[in-house]
Amino acid sequence: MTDFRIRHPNARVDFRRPLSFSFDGQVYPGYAGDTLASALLGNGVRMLGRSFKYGRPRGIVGAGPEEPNALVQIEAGPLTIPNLKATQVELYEGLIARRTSGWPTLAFDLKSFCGPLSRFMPAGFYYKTFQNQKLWPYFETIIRQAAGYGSAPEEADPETYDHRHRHVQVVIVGGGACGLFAALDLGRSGLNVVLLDEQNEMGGWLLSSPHTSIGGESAEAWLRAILAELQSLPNVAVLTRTSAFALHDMNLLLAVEQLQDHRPLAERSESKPRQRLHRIRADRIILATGAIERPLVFGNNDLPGVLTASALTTYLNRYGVAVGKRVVLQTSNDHVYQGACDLARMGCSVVLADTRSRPNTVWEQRAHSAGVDVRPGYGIAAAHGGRTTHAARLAKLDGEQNTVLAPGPLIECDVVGSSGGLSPTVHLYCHDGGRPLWDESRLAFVAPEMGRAEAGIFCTGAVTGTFGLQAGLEQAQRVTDAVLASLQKSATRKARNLETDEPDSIPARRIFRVPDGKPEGHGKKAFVDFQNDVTAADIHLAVRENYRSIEHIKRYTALGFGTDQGKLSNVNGFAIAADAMGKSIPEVGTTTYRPAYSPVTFGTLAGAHEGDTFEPRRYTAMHAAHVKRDAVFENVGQWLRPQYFLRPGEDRDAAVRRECLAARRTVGIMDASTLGKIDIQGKDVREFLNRIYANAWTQLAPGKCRYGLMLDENGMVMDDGVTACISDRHFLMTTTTGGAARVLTWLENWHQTEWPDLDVYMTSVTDHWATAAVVGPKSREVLAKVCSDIDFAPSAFKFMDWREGTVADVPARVFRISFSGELAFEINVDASYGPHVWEALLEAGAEFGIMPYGTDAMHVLRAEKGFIIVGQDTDGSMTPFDLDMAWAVAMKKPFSFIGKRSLARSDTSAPNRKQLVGLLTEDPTVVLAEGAQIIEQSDLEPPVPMLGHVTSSYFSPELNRSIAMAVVRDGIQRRSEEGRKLGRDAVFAYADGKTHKVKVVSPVFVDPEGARQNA
Amino acid sequence: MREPIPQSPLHAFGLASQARAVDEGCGVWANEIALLGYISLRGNSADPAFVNKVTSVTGVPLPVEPCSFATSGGIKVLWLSPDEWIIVCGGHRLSDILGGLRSGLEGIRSQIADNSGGYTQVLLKGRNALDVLQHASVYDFASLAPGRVVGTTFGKSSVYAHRMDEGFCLLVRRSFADYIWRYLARAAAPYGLGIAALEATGHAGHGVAA
Amino acid sequence: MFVLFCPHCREKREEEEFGYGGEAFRVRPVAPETADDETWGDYLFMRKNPKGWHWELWTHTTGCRKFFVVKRNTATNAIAGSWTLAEGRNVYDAEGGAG
Amino acid sequence: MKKDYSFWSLFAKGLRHNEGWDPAWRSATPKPSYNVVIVGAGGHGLATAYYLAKDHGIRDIAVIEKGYLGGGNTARNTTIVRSNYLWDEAALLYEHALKLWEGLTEDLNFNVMFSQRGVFNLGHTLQDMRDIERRVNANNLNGIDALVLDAIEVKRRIPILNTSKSARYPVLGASFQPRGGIARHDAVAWGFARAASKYGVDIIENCEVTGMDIADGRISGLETTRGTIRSERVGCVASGHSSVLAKMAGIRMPIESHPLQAFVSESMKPVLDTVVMSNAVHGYASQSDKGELVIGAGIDHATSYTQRGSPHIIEHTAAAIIELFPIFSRVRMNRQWGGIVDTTPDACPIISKTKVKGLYFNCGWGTGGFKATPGSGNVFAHTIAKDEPHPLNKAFSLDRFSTGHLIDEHGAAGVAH
Ligand SMILES: Cc1cc2nc3c(=O)[nH]c(=O)nc-3n(C[C@H](O)[C@H](O)[C@H](O)COP(=O)(O)OP(=O)(O)OC[C@H]3O[C@@H](n4cnc5c(N)ncnc54)[C@H](O)[C@@H]3O)c2cc1C
Ligand SMILES: NC(=O)c1ccc[n+]([C@@H]2O[C@H](COP(=O)([O-])OP(=O)(O)OC[C@H]3O[C@@H](n4cnc5c(N)ncnc54)[C@H](O)[C@@H]3O)[C@@H](O)[C@H]2O)c1
Ligand SMILES: Cc1cc2nc3c(=O)[nH]c(=O)nc-3n(C[C@H](O)[C@H](O)[C@H](O)COP(=O)(O)O)c2cc1C
Ligand SMILES: [Zn+2]
Repeated sequence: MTDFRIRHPNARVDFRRPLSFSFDGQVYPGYAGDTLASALLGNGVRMLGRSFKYGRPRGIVGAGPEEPNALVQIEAGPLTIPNLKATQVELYEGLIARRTSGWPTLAFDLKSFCGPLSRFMPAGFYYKTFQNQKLWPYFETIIRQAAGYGSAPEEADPETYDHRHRHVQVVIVGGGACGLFAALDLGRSGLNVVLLDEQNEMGGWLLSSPHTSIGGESAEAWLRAILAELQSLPNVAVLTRTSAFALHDMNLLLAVEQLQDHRPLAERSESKPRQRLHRIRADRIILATGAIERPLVFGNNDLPGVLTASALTTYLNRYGVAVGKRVVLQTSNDHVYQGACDLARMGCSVVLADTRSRPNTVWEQRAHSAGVDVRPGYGIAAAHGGRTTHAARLAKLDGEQNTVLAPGPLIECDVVGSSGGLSPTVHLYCHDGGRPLWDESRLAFVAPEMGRAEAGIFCTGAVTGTFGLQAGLEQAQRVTDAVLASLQKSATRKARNLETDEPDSIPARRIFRVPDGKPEGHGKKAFVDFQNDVTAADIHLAVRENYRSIEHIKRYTALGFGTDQGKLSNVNGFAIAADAMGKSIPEVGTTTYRPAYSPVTFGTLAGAHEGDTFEPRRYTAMHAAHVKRDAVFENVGQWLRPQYFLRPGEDRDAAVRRECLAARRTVGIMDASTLGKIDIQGKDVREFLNRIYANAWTQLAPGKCRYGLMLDENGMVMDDGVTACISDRHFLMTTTTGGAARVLTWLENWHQTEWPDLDVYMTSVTDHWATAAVVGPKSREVLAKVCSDIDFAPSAFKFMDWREGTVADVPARVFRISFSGELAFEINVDASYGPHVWEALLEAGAEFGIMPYGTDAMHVLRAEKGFIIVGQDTDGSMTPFDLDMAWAVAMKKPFSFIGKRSLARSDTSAPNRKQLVGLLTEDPTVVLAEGAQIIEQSDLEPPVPMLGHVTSSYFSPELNRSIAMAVVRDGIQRRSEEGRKLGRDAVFAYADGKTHKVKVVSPVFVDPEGARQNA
Repeated sequence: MREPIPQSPLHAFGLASQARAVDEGCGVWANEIALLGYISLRGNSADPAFVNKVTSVTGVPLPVEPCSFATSGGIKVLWLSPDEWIIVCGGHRLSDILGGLRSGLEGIRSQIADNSGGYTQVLLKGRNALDVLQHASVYDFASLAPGRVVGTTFGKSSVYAHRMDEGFCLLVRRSFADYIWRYLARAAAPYGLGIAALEATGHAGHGVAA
Repeated sequence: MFVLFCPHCREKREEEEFGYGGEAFRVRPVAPETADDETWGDYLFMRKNPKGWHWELWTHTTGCRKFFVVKRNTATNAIAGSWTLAEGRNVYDAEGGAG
Repeated sequence: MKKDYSFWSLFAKGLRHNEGWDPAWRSATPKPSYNVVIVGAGGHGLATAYYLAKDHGIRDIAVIEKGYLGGGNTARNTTIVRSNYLWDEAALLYEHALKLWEGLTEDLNFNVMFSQRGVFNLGHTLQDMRDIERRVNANNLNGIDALVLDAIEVKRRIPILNTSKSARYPVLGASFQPRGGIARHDAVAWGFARAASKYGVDIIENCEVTGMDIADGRISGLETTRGTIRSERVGCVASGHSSVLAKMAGIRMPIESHPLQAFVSESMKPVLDTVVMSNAVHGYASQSDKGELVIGAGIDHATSYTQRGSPHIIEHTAAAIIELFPIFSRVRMNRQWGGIVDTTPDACPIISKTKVKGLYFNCGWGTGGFKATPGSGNVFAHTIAKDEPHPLNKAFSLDRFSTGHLIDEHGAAGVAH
């Protein structure tokens, strides 16, 4: 193993803190401050994976979020993370990393056999082949196995995540020179500022160019001073390891902060989240996101050992790693010169091919004196090598046209770097609809300095195409002034020296694809997008095939589809496409920039909304009492309701049977607290109810209750419930459990928008009341034991009456209503006393064998009586008439109540609609499936016309046979008497491949006269 | 028959028994202020008769300024909307205030509903109390000044939150209390959560923990 | 994600506090019984759904529970303002029920 | 049609550096007039043109697209294909489409990568299970493959699914349609474009319809950003923009345009070999052949034409996905986007003649029209060619909004996607 380290003092790694880590099972040394990438390169590891399509060896290309190749799997077991970019993984002691491509081994990859066949697998290859639908599944399986990088964990995530909502005056994205400078000025002005950067420390490019001098100071000292001052400002929050991944409407910036991943496993905090999503709503946003250097496109440019020039510089200056000792660089611009000089000074041999025939003379001189061999007018036609790079073949380029004048020398080397110029990091700027502008002089898509100032978005630094440091700092000053002015503030700052040692730059050469003298597609493969194996030839092919919109090119070739989202490749791709079509780059345009700027875990997006806190569970006051009695719970909306109470040795059927019989024979008790309760007061309450409900409310006297049907404006039943008249100006409405919130909003909507003149107010009292339904022939006796101030005599307290009194020493409202058809009372008390009253009722009922029952038994009891459940027996397409509930519709009310008009439409008023009926099977032991379809004949040759379906179906312990409710076309006409006469009362119920003959009957199976509830 | 003993919505967490004096050990201190009286009140704030009557019954000037609340004599009145308030009082004052309002507002457009069983309050204080709220709610709690109340989100549910000098107080619906407490405990975990002993003054803002 | 100004709470709040109520100022026929099926169907289902300025109803669900109106550009998500129902009605009418 | 895409042609062209490939479709400049003009070169519009040419012999057709073809919702959907709808009208229409899907690759000579890996619709409440039972039985009676699975069987088939009883909404079972699956969305648009183009259909991109020439209740042409185009038969297939076109014709539509979002994870090794949808928990996921999880999010409540929605919707969906698949918590979202869906009150499409003679609309597919693409084009072509609905789209006429004959797929069937 060779050591590629250059231990210089400016490096941001701590050479006194060695660490060890492993990659693909091999243990290596590294240092605190390294990334996995820098540590691997420091150990001379070149090949990290294989390419997606052709299995070509691939290594590290970049040094940050732009990295397309070096995707690794970190750790194992529940903590494993797929697809991290090695360039962004901070090294810690004991880190375990593995490759995510290369099968069966990295050295021997099966896909690499495709390499020679690659000419038969151009872009669009799949679409043109595998055209047999029968064989496709087999091909597809093979294709799937070959695709994909890392693997998802196999276990649930033990770590947690959270969100934090921040509201600030200014958020600055990017802690490079420009962002820091802006933060300082704004911080000094006392604004509430958040500055964030995705790297482990602030500084941006300055960390890679520590020798640069600013106002006579070294970049390093300049940085230190600014950071110290920022730390001292209480109004400035500085967040490192925080990646802004999305910018949404109205300046909502989303950023994810890494809190744990950089720590050794043993040092991770159990109580702290792994990652935190900052949702930052800012009055002003400054994007100082910098720029990413794009490589040039040339033959074999994907070999391990071919990097961007700035990555080489970063590895050298920031991490103390000389990726190679013999370096060949090529450039179209000035940016590489500093790095070239640094490499040469650190002892590397450096050849710099400047594609421009006349380079910047100042830089050329500096390069010469540093020992760099500058070759003006040359480019790299192709790199040579296999699992690493051995040489670069230069070519003499035409000064104007991007063509080869003459072949150039083959230069032996162990690393190649290239720079095609800087591509501003305009992603965030474009997320909420902004469009980048093509700046021909800078050969870049840029975000304008004033961004979208009217929306509060400003940009500064390299993101605007301002690539000079001094110019960037001056711009940052301008932009902060503008931001302050827009907030009616002004900067208080002394003039300062921003002079840097940069020479004036000269224009870059407009070159993206370095020619090799051959027609596109004939020479060595030249990659544009490494992760998706998209070559320059693929783009040409797409254009030839008329995929000429840049979006088509993207989608046809997969350009920019990867986890790097084309940070290195997109602009090259756009330019190559433009050349292929003979268009200008702005005519071609860009693809759409979308979140995420850097990928973000689902866990972070979900935050605390998982596990116990995924979504609210709502409990009644008596919940503990039910748990104690072994209730099995059912989700009803957000509520948990006892479904049945299991006694030893019982199954669900037995429990339900026991509970039903108790209610029918002696007494049962049910927690009905979840029903929605809306208190409505005002002198127009009756009128309001008349408009909202289908039935009439004018006559209902205080002390009385009435069942009501609520329709939507389309005439369909949307909710139902019993409403009590407390006084002439005071009613209490109950709603279904799931419908409570919707109904209250519905009422408010009508009141506020349509009838504000009606004197009514409504308030939810659902949570205030705990409700116990005491049901069964013995219920009166049970109540009499716990309530002495209400006269329970049948003549004094009639069905559908309510009374106020004291139950178990607690003030209560007692309603004599029944959802079971039995004599029944619903006791409502302040929920704080719910548990007390519940226990008292159970105690009082003990001598009668009182039993708590759940929703299952409730369903059976109500179905025996033919009572509907909205949402089960109705589905948004049922009118009251379909339910045979004309009695609950008052067509004569003066105001055209909600939904009334719709009932008269031609289809809605048609005679033979689906209608609610009861069903009885021939075999009384057969319980039909809920959801069984009703058909006329038992012949099952599809398509079979369907008449309706079974909505509710149970075994009735009371009748000792099965019963069902169903909606059936023309059902009312088919019921018993009438139906029999017409010979239409027999139909079939179909479910799960079986049919049962059933008789259509009235849905009221028990006590049709209502003797029991009126008892 | 047993004495009726009321149970607060957070009863199951046994907070009272864990309560202790606030110290620097935890960043967040919380507890339930249990079993107070809550009256939902609606009416027309532009009607002086209504405003005066309510003020005279409660002894608290009815807050008509949006998002404000007022306290006096152990009674707290929170503005919820231009025509909606909630009156928080000690349980012992409940029936006389209810009675006073009912008779006083006779004939005046209004609504009075006892909602005492429907709510509870959670007190939240300590140096990281604000952080917890920023984790749980989209509202800009840093800008919530003492004396202000807001209805906003809390996780996937909602609360009315108001700020007092000593911290934040969340008004929570009973059936959501379990969820909200769990959410709060989770959000507070990184800072350390302590169950704060409450001064037993019977004051609406500092009720007795149950 | 929008920030809406609630004209009742008189504060800007995050979208998550609100519920969307669709097109504002839809007119319920005063005498539904005399409206023909088509007119009634129009009222029930037909929507302007403009690409551009849109008058729409919102509720402050977790806040004051009040309905109010917002004028928003559906092509850009820009918001021109929010008003109480009564104020909004005036502005809307002054614009000639535009949108 | 000549089948010029094959292994053989790849080989032959490959030998010549892939230089011999023809344009997949011709880009046309507008002629002054056409027999039929289709507005909107999404999958549905292109399919309409293709079937008009293929089945009805009409070749003088233009498809006009304001952007790039296939760039609307066709480019942005989660590609779920199934036909297990509840109501007969919908089920038969989607089943018609599914049958066409099954032969589409061969028909178009373009691999649309239709992968019949099955679709699960999970049930989390007793009511979900009733609805599933009801829908599956209806499907069976309509000749559509579907079955009800209990939670144990679901777990057996999707081992990574969280079927724990302690989940907030435990999985109680599912419906399963084995013939359902996914397809490569872009390929569908390109395949239809190529096939239509071969029949002589003019595909005109970057051409926005800005007005309609209507007199005496009939249409005679369109104003576009590339000039006037005459035609007496115009079919509008503009999904999210349907109201905008309807307004040009003076027609109101029962449509609201909402953002619907989706996102993909980074590409991973295969972990999920089927399609899983959950209405109750609000998440939908499949894994594409390239390895990324394709996840459908919820609809934004507010209307918008911006092709981007609110992040809290995405956050909610991510939470739902973790609730269903706890192992995806550490997986990362790579890209997120939105489309504009044209929703109707009954969650069913409108394939209809209009009051304007010669003007037809095909819209209202909302969150779930991709699966219908070939079927929709097929019946719409019939409607235009014959000036008369195909029996399968009779029920999807505009007049249902006044008669009240809604086909309410909201109710019981899992609608979305
Ligand atoms: C995120 C998301 C997920 C989805 N998931 C699924 C799914 O899993 N399964 C499923 O079946 N469906 C799904 N859908 C729905 C599906 O995408 C659509 O229903 C379907 O693609 C519609 O196809 P189309 O051809 O009608 O529309 P589009 O593809 O949108 O085509 C309409 C075209 O009309 C053009 N146009 C509009 N106005 C004009 C004009 N004035 N002039 C010229 N051209 C114009 C547009 O530019 C567009 O290209 C999803 C949708 C979205 C947004
Ligand atoms: N040669 C190069 O490769 C190169 C690259 C960039 C900048 N520079 C030079 O550096 C100087 C300073 O430029 P600058 O301040 O504009 O840029 P910079 O590159 O120094 O700083 C930008 C910072 O923004 C951060 N960032 C970008 N997107 C982010 C996101 N979404 N979330 C969080 N952080 C994000 C980056 O991590 C980086 O630290 C200029 O002179 C510029 O030309 C050179
Ligand atoms: C099924 C499907 C899979 C996708 N997979 C990817 C992907 O792997 N990588 C990617 O960058 N985008 C992917 N996209 C998203 C597209 O890049 C793009 O965002 C989407 O088509 C919407 O277009 P727009 O972003 O240009 O508006 C996918 C889209 C769909 C519909
Ligand atoms: Zn409000």
